[in-house]
Amino acid sequence: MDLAFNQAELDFRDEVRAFLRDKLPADMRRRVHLGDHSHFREDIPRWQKILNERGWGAPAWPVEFGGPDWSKTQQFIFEIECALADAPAQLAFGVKMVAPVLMRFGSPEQQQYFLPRILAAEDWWCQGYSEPGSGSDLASLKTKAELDGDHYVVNGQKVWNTLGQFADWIFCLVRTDSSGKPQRGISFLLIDMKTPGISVRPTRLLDGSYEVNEIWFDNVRVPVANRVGDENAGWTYAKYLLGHERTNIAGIGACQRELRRLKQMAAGIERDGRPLLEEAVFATRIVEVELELKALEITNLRVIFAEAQNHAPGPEASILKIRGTEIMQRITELQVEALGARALIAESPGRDLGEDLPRAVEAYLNQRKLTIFGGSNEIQRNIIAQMILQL
Amino acid sequence: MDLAFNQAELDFRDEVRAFLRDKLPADMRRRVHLGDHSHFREDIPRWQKILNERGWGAPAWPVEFGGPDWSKTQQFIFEIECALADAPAQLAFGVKMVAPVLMRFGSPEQQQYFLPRILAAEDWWCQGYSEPGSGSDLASLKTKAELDGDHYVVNGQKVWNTLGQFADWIFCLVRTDSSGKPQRGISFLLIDMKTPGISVRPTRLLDGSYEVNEIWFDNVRVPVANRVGDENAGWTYAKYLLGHERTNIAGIGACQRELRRLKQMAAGIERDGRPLLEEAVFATRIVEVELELKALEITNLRVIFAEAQNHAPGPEASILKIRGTEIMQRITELQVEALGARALIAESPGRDLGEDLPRAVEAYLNQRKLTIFGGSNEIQRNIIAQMILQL
Amino acid sequence: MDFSFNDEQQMLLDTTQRFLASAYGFEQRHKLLESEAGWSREIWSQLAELGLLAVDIPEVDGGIGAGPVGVMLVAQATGHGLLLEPFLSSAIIATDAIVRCGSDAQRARWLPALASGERIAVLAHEEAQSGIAIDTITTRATRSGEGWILSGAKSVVYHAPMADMLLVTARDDQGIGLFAVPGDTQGLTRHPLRTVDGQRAADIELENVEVGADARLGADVTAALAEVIDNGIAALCADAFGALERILKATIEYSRSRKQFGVPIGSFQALQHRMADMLIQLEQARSMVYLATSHCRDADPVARRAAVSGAKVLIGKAARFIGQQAVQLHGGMGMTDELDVSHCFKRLLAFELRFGSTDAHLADCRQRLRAA
Amino acid sequence: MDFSFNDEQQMLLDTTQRFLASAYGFEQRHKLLESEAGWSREIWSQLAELGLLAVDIPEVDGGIGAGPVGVMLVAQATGHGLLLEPFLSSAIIATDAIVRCGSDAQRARWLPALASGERIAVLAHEEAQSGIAIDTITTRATRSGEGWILSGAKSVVYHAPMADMLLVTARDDQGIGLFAVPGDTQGLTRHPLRTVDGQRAADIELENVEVGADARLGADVTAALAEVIDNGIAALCADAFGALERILKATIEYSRSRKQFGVPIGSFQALQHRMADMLIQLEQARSMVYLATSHCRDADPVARRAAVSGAKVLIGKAARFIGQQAVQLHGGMGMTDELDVSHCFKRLLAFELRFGSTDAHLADCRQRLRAA
Repeated sequence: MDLAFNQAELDFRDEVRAFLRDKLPADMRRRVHLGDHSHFREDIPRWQKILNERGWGAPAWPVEFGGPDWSKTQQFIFEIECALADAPAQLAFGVKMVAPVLMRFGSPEQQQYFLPRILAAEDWWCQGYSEPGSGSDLASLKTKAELDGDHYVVNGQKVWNTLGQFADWIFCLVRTDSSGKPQRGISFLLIDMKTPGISVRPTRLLDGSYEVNEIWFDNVRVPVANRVGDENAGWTYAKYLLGHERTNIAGIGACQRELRRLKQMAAGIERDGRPLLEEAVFATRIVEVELELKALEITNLRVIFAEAQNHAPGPEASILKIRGTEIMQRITELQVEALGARALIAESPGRDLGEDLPRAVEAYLNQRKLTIFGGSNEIQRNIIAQMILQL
Repeated sequence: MDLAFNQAELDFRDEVRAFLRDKLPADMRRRVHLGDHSHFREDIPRWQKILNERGWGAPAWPVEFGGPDWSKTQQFIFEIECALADAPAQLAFGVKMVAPVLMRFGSPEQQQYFLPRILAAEDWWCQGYSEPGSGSDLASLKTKAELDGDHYVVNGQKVWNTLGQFADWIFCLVRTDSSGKPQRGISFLLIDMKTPGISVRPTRLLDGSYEVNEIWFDNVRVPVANRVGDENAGWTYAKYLLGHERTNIAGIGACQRELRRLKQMAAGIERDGRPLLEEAVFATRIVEVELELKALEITNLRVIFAEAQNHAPGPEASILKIRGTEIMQRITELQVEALGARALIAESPGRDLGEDLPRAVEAYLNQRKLTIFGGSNEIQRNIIAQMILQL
Repeated sequence: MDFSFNDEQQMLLDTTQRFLASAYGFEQRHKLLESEAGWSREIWSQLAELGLLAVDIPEVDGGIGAGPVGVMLVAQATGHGLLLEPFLSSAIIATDAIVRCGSDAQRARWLPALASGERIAVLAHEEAQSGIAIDTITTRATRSGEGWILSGAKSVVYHAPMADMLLVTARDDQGIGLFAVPGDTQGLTRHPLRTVDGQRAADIELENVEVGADARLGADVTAALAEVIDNGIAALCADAFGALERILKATIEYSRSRKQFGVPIGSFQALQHRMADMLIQLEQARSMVYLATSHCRDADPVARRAAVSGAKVLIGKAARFIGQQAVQLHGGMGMTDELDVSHCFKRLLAFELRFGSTDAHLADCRQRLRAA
Repeated sequence: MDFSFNDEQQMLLDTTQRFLASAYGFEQRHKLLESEAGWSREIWSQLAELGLLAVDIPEVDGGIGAGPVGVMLVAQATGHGLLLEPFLSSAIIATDAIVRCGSDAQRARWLPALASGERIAVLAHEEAQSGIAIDTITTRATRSGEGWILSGAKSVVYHAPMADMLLVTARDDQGIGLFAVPGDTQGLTRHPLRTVDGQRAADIELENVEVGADARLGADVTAALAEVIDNGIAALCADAFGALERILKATIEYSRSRKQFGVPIGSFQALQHRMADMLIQLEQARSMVYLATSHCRDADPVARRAAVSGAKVLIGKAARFIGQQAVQLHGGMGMTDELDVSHCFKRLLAFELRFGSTDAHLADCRQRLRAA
């Protein structure tokens, strides 16, 4: 048993750090630091291109598809270093979600066309899963795809589509058969967002942001060639995808970054004439969340190690998801608490109020989503109870 | 709206205080203060007799049965003052549990025989409800009573019988019909503990105490005259009893007494050279539980006021039970935390270690029962969800 | 002991509730929220017509003198309605400051104008570094002829942008003074803010602001102002409680109607138990609103502060738990701007931070623990 | 990064587990618990025969030198078995103290006797008022001829009643000294205690206890002893983790078999989610055991203390939550003396309080936060 990274892993970390120091543009880094999402549309592809030039556009991909074939440990190190360096998060929908499905189940044509474009940030991908009546109970989805010659005709509505307002392509779960069990009649379609009949309406969130959308499909014609794998087998692919979405599910790097920021804030803010970091009650809260995060980092490494020993990614990911999201939410709470009444400021046009106003309170509001989206924490606890505890 | 007691209520409180000052024997008071249960068998009847001499043997009883006919507010004041004065708790099984059932559903003979004996502490009552397979799901009980002439023949086993090792009588729920719904075929019997065929085995609890028992009934013959009300209607009486058990369900007085003790402990114990009461983290915990208790006191008064306005005691009692037990458990935790490593001492024969060792840790262990017995807090939350929230 | 309300109190509650139910629906409010000003002078006038702006003015000054219980009931309704107008700031806190600290002339000059809704006043007291104790402010007043010159800064003053007059606290040789400063006075700058709960506020700078001899209300107002603020916090607690009632009701209703896996999500035991805990915290919060209301005018500052700070802490914790869980139980819908839940959630977050955060009041309670 | 165990480590774990499974069942242990002595010299000899008492003795001193990981695995098994014998006190802590502080002669004299189980030693260090820092003790050593005279008191020294020798810490002109004091030395009084987890301990009084020149181990042992204790806490964490595994497993099994309302109680979602939370805390605790084990021999005291105190805090919180919920989920059965659950629960409570309570280690972590 040895918790430390070995020399090769340490060398790799240094290499990543050097790259980030040299190649991450300062303006982008600054925006990420300030929680400024105004340039998302440009920054995300721009950063993807920079990563791709270095051969790091898709950390988890095998060499044959243009990936660096990193170990899970390397991917973990990479994610943490990127987060700590204030690099933009890579858009998961292409690189981490649809791509693994295409590699495993896609046709050679689909692989050859889409995968290089994902790597090079030529296509912006988004996901069409949830529907108004189908959230936690995803299999009950109703968006219908009916065969008409060599096309499917798609009708229905998707919700909680993240950043689809910028998307070129969407991967969708659609119903191609309503007869049997709900899981049975689902297919996995790739849909060009420019196809006539698609309309996108952004949903305003409680923090004022527009990062999710409703998408309507009104007789949208999708070539059958854009179906991944077999008809009615989409649920299998979706479950496979879910297993792959979870590499960075704990978000250790982002938590470490925000914890670092919290400690800096607490060192700089005075309460009753001394730094908040020295106030016992508040300092206790910081220590407690820091310890949880330290433990989760090790727990995450344990899961990575187990996977490397040929254990398939399993329900342990639910532990990482639950605790990681709770830790991040806790840190955002503490940032708001540190600011006290000044955190009330949501907007004050034209003034420089420092780095944390109103970033901290916006983050607090926005991050409430963490325990809801991506399989709510209630669903994750069901998974633990059923799959691990076998209750 | 006026939260304060009126003058009559304040006068009543003074009267109770004076009585407790004059009539509560010092040795008994001392034992209660030290958490010394060794004289339970003598102290409880002794105190009941003292109360009864004053006409206060049964605070909730109407005058016709020998009660003082106090208002709920008076009963509340009385319970708090008794707890704060370190008076022994009255044994609920007679005065508060079986007696109201007898008053409402018992025969005149049962009332005339049993009620005066309860008042005068001539009989020690206990309860026979739970069975090995029937805890939260009480209605599934199996102890069987079969008619044989003018007797029932009772066979079965009861568990979690509190202080039955000292009891003269037990009131039992028994099954007299197994055909219909489980709730239907239950009858309510009064059984003389001296009847042949009854055996009592004390169950040792985790704190080393013997306060609950298993009771076996082996062909125990019980006169039909000792059945309360109708055959197979026992569930109704049990539910009625439950409504009456709840007057003091929050245990405000006992919580106040233990909070007072906690604060005294924290003022007297030094940590890093100053009283623990001045250590911010620990003081915060005290403040938090103190505020919860203050709020619950008012919540309790609100329930009392609503009942006085002719609202029947309702599911609000579940709120009082949940929060009251959680507060008491929290206080016992904090007492142990205050003592630190010295709380490890469970027993040290022949030494005077002060008032809190090992009382505090024993109380912590023992009070884990509060959230389990008397309708577990999980069952109480089910009741709230179903009866109040109507989910 | 009596938890009933008398007829007048009940009428105040009914009046406010009925008015807001008709005039302040989700859509109507949403329009105001998105408007340039962020509030409605028309609604304000209607509140005045209903007499609600005079609720905390003594009868001798021409008001209703409804007392703490009346204020509590109106504030509970305005909280439930998520009112954006400056009821608490002007009709309770600034009004009460004038009642308590003002001379006869000042009372006669201001109270009718505030009660009629013609004028709006706010107390500008809190500073970025000030604490719960009144005398922790650093804004200074120095004599200048008959008048004073004020210099300093005030932080996140709710409703300052719409105020005709600011009641500014400042230190001088007599202690803490309270100065009536018209909004357009030279040297006074209001940096407009939108607060997290969608209300309008301002950071205020005072650079050599000159005010006349009649601007000062009373001499040293340290003690009086502490009472004014505690009275205000009690009302704020009632406001938060109104929002808590609304958000819990919405959550329970949502969980009854929203189906997943073929059944209402409210049938899942884990969610049922969480809602049971939310209810328990709501009822405990209600009790603390009553406690704060009962004591917020106590002459004894220790008992008053204990009740008010205690209520602020416990209700603040309830606001955190119930607010967060309400969003969680609404799932994605809880994250949107489109339902009650997120608006109540932000109102409750603001409650936690306003007039001394939960932490600040906890620290205050700790002080009393030691003293006891 | 490697979370596997090598063959020797795995063998230590298997050996210990297998032995305890056969020799230390619930009934067997219960008899010991109720016995006069509260432990079994026979079990102790068998542990010695298996080599387990030499696990933390370096090979050069004739031991196994299994290192922190080996110690962790054995301690995890002894915790799982709720061992009453003084494994941690004698074979880890006192042994390690002699290894680190003893002269060649002292090592040669004591270590073989401890490894063989012939002799038992315990560290008598903590005092009623002492803190985590070694130098907060007040017991004093004064020179007397070639030897020393010790005076003071030690608090709740686990396994002192069965110890042949106590390693007593005391202040003197050189700093903190460590003195080997035979249990029967005049002036030394052991007040026997039963601890909450059923173990035997003693409060110790030292009234002018005279010891000879060879009684002292090393000169100033402040730094070395801090390492000894951190190594001991890491093992204690592993012990607690063993009990945590056992109590959670018992709870899950109970919830599968116990039926109410016609179904296993483990089918109720509210209980399922609680057990999911218990599992999460267990896995987080396991990670912290690994962290403490990895750093408990770090030369850098800051990194060592951070890992060890951090583990003590987080595992202490897990012990509280999992222990309490395990009792709760067992219902009435959890309250009895008759099942594993209450015994694990008390072991876990003792863990929270021993070698610096959760609060004390939290305070220690706060200190580092400031320094960072």
